[in-house]
Amino acid sequence: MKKSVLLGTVAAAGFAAAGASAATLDDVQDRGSLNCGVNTGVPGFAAPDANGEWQGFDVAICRAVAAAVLGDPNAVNFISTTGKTRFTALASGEVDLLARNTTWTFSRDTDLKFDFVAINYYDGQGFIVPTALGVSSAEELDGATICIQTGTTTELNLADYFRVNNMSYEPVPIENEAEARTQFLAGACDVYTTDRSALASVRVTYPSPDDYKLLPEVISKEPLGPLVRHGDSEWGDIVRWTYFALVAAEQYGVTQDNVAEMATEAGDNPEVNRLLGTEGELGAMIGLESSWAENAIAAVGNYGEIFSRNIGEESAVGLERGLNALYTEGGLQYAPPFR
Amino acid sequence: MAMTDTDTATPQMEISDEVAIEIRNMNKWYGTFHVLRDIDLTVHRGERIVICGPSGSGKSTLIRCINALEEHQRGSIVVDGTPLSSDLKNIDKIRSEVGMCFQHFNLFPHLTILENCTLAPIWVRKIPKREAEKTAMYFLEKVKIPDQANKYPGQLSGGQQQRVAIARSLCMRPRIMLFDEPTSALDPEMIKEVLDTMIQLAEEGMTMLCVTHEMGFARQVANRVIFMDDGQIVEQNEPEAFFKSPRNERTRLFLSQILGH
Amino acid sequence: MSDTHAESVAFVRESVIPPAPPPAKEAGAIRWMRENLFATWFNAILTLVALYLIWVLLSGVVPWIVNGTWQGSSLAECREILQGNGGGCFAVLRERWPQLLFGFQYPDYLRWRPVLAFFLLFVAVPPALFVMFLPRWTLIVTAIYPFLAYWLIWGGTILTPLFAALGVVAGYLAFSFTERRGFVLGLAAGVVTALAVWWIGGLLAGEFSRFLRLEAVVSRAMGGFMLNLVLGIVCVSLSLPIGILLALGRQSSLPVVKGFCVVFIEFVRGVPLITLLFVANVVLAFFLPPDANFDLILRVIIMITLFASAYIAEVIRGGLAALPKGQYEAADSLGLDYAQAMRLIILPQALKISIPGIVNVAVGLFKDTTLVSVISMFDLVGMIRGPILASTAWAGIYWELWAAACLMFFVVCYGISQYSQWLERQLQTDHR
Amino acid sequence: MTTLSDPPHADGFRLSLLVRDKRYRSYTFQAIALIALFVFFGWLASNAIRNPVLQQAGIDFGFLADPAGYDINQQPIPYTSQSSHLRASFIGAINTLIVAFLACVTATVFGVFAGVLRLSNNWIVGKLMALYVEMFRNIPVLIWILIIFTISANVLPQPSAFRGDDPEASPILGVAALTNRGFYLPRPYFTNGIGAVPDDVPADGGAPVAQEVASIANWLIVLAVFAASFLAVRGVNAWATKRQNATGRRPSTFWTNLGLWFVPIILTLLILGLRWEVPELRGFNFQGGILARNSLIALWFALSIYTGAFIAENVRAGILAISRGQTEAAAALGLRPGRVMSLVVLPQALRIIIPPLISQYLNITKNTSLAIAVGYMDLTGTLGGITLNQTGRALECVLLLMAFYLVFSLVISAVMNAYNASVALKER
Repeated sequence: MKKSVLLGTVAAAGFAAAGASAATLDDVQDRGSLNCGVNTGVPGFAAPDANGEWQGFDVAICRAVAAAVLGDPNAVNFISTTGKTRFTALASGEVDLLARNTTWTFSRDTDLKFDFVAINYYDGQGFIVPTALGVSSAEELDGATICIQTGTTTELNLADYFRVNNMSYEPVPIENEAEARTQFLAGACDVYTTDRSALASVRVTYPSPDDYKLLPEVISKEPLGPLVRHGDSEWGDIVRWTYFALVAAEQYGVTQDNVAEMATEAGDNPEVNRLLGTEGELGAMIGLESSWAENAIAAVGNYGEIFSRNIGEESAVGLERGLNALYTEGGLQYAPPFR
Repeated sequence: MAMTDTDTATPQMEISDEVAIEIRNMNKWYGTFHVLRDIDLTVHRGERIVICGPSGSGKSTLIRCINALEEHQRGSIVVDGTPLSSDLKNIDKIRSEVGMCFQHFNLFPHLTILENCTLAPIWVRKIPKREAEKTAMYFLEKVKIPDQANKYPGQLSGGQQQRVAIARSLCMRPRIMLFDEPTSALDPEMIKEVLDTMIQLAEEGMTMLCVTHEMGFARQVANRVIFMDDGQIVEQNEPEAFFKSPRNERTRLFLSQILGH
Repeated sequence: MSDTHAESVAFVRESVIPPAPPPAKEAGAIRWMRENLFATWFNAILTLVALYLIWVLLSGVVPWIVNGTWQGSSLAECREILQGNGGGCFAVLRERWPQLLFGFQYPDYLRWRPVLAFFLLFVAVPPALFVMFLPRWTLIVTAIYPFLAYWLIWGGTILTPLFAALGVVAGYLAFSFTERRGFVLGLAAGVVTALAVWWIGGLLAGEFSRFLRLEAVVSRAMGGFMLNLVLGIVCVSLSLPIGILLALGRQSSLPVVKGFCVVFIEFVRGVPLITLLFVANVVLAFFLPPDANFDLILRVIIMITLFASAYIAEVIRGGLAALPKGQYEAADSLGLDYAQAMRLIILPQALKISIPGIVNVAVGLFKDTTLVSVISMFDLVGMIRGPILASTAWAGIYWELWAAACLMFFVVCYGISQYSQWLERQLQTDHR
Repeated sequence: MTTLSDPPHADGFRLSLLVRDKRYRSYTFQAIALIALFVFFGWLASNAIRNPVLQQAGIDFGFLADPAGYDINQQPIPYTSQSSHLRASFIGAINTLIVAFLACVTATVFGVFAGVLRLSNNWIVGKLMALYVEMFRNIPVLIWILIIFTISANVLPQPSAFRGDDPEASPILGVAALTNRGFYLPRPYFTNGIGAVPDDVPADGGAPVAQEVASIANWLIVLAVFAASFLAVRGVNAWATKRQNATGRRPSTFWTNLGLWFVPIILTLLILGLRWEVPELRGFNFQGGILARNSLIALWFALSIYTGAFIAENVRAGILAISRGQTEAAAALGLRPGRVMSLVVLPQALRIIIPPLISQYLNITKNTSLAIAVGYMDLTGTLGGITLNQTGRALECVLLLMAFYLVFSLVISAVMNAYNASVALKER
């Protein structure tokens, strides 16, 4: 009848429009800016400073990608996401890239249809307790009240850890860092657990950091990294290799200061030459200018510089390189060859 | 209850042969309840008909059907040559020919008297506002309340409100007027002023269909009285004959009750 | 009683007895207290309990306010100044006041714009509410306001709001010119004209984006009490027309229209607002075109508007139901068509009856805008819960902040409800 | 002039009739409305279909059967982190109903109390209640929840404050500890009942499942005794009314009723061997007893006082609506004020009060979803919170969440409509 014909027309119109979904790279270039999903505020990783400028370890990845793709590290819209909104924000196209210390897990990669492009920080879950509690190991926490952010892998790890060790605990679910702080400092929970990097970064902001200590146990693997939508491999490649460029730059001694100079003419190291575009056409292979890696490094520095500026031992957060050192120095950070 | 006789002589009955309303074999049901049964009625132009009958006899429904406020289910109604069908154009045409006054006046309380009177001419007849106001004032003067034009209905007495309602209908220049128990919601001392207005209207030759229990009014102006009971027209006659020698038993009973005290 | 012989049995009073003062026991403070405070022994006990309660409250609150300090830049400094005298540390309000009002992202040198928009609100709203007292032309101010406020708060070229307004005006003109030939036709003409103007305007505004340009502020940057106000005002004003349509739809005799309206209204009223905010937050984005930029605020506005319109529809339905059937019949018998009858007769009266209900919904909705803090937007509550309580300087301070939040909401909500009651009395007395 | 207006087909069907004729017009408009709806929803659906991630992940409720993996701190039914997401949702739903029920009860108490007191002729009490109503009605409930939550976390002592020889805080009457984690209250249990719980409860406080069930049976016995008492009291009152009707004098039933209410229940409790498990400080926390977490307390109390303010207004309006004339008429008949209230005013006022009261209960139930702000594990916290976050199945979770509230609301509305209908019938 009349109705079914109409319905068909409508559906057809919808599908016709659906036909060509533009690639993320084109979207970003058309828009002239990168939409980057970050945390709501974890000092050292992603937080707006006093001037409202976003700063941090994750933020640097966003800026590097913006510099590589658009040539401008400031062409980024930072969109703060919570544990709840981050995946929808990425899936719905609200953000092009999610750089929000998100743990790479099997189901997130496969079931939720995202691509983790790299691991920019190898982390593990830890505990922080008031020194006055007199606890020196996580194994003494039987019966404790534990503050935990909901919707993260830490919640699952905690449940597993206590179940395996046959201990009981009392979870106090909280929404965000601010609430964790209020609850934990007020003593409404004995222990606060999350990634050790985050624990270290929040501890320094406590009124008297020395009254709190991190327990030695690391109860999980938390490989954190940026992720993109499944199915747009070109865009995934761009983010992945921008990140590897930063790691490779550290390995070959390319820094924010000397990158411009090294990029002017080909040097001795052929890999550096290919990286900086003085030799070969790597940029064109991923649809970017040949100076893409140079732009990225010039914008934020190499991996080591980013680390030490934001979360390293010289910074307020004061984390060791540990697993995040280059493989040449006993760590796990390793960039595949640029060729 | 009957109205006191006025000095005015019975107006001339100039009834033309032209048919104003033609109802044939009209039937209406509310659900399964048969409200109007086989109504046949022809109203000539200039005729003044009073419809009476016990409550629930269907007299209000009958005149509301003429104005398409209610839908009839079977039979035909032709008003001024326009058949009343489900065609909105015809309905609009009929409604603009037919004015109606309600028991509870139904003035629009948020508009002034003048606005009440000019609203429909402006929006339905598309008459310029200035002209509509002039017409409105003319009719308000006719119903003798021009000085209340800028008041709101709530500030007027019941009798005044009903007169405004009549004026409001007249502003649409109808050729037929329907009255649905125009005086039954009024205090006794206000009934007269409304009836006077209606008599005046009748004297000017307006075709009128009036559901009322004012038998004095019926005697004075009507040239036909219709008695309805149980959804049927039981008896119709000229007023003199109707009141003096009702032929039907039910009519007699009704008249004895309404006039007998 | 016209007989006035003094000696007759009938009595006629010819002089007035002057009023005398009441017995001492029946007047003044003592009588008042006996009647109002100590009428029975039970009442006396109640009075004493109430007095004790008031004493407890005051003895806590008064020193807190009186001894409070507005000095210091952190809780520690503040405590030092107070030296444990039980006073409040209001310095946090002084220091964080701009954040409480505007959030932490709205550029500080642009704050005058939302402030100006806020005060203009007091110029723009009265004409709409006092249609009967003020000359009609003042309504123009009300009509201009939304576009001006948009320009002030969001910035950008003036062409955007200008063309938005032009579209509305052009649409209205087209509507009123073609309306004589039928309401539906007029409506269609109006919509088409408006869309055309908006399309052209969009192109022009894109082309001349620097024309009379205020610095643009993204809606992500909105925060604090301003966000509550913006959400409240925008959503209530948008939901009014939608609510009217829904209410009319629910009264309609067309089963399809009626069915849709009933399902929509009952659905929205059956679920908590927070689930709708979840939809805005995590689901809605799937159903909107990915290339169009529907940011979180816009999605939240959509959902809150839908939420409010269902409630407003029910209020207006009550108003429609309260109108006597005679009004519809009178309109019909005068030959007005459906659109005219609604616009000229039914809605003006139904809306007037519904004003108290609408105000209730508006106040409730305004309070509910705090729920956006749950989906990590930084409204007033979100600012307090997040950035301020988490900051190193002010962690551990709560009485002062929450008291301030309570006060701000109380002033606005109580003000609105008192005002609406006053308005209601005004509306009742006129015309009758 | 005898044209039959009946058949419009007589002069053929014209397209303009679609709009002009009343009979076709409604179909035309409905068709347009349908098309508009189809276009709109088609547009939404096509956007969703176009979404690459949704396209690949699809809509799949299978995740509900997977292990949830997270722990919940308030478990009315047994649950471990290995239970399914579905079970976690059930727990959430039950927790929603628990707090909604508690809040409805206390809100009614507050509301009736404040509403009646506001009408009292005591000036100061009236003003105080007006202050209460206006203050709580005009401030968002979320703020009240957060205030109570923050204050209970910051002002009340930590469990460790109860420790040591000279503790800073001590339990009330030695049995109930108010801490910043929640209120630890004594828990009643039975020593002689079916499936008795031994005197020394296991240290972790978790009794085996079989005994939990058995103790529920004991509580059912107690409930049954209560019900019997209730029926007995009603019986006595009916008898008294009968006597009154027959003899004109109402026999005094006060003491009989008092006895009927209390003697059986006290006997039952004694026979079942009622004991109280008092919370004790062991390890990090108090152990044993009932723990009402401060998230529950905050939610419960805030919803009660907030909604209580609205109910107070409903109660006041209901009583005021029973016109003075009714009271005066009753008084003129010589009824005492107490009887006027119970026989004339209340039965009428209740009829006015109950419908808005039920919609306030609905509001409470919907507002319990604010639990997510304080981490109370209701349905919004489990299904709409952690499950959604962990599985990333936003669409499915939000749909289920809405469905729960919707079904609940519709059921309550249906009950309310039935009630209204029955009241309306009685009024005839």
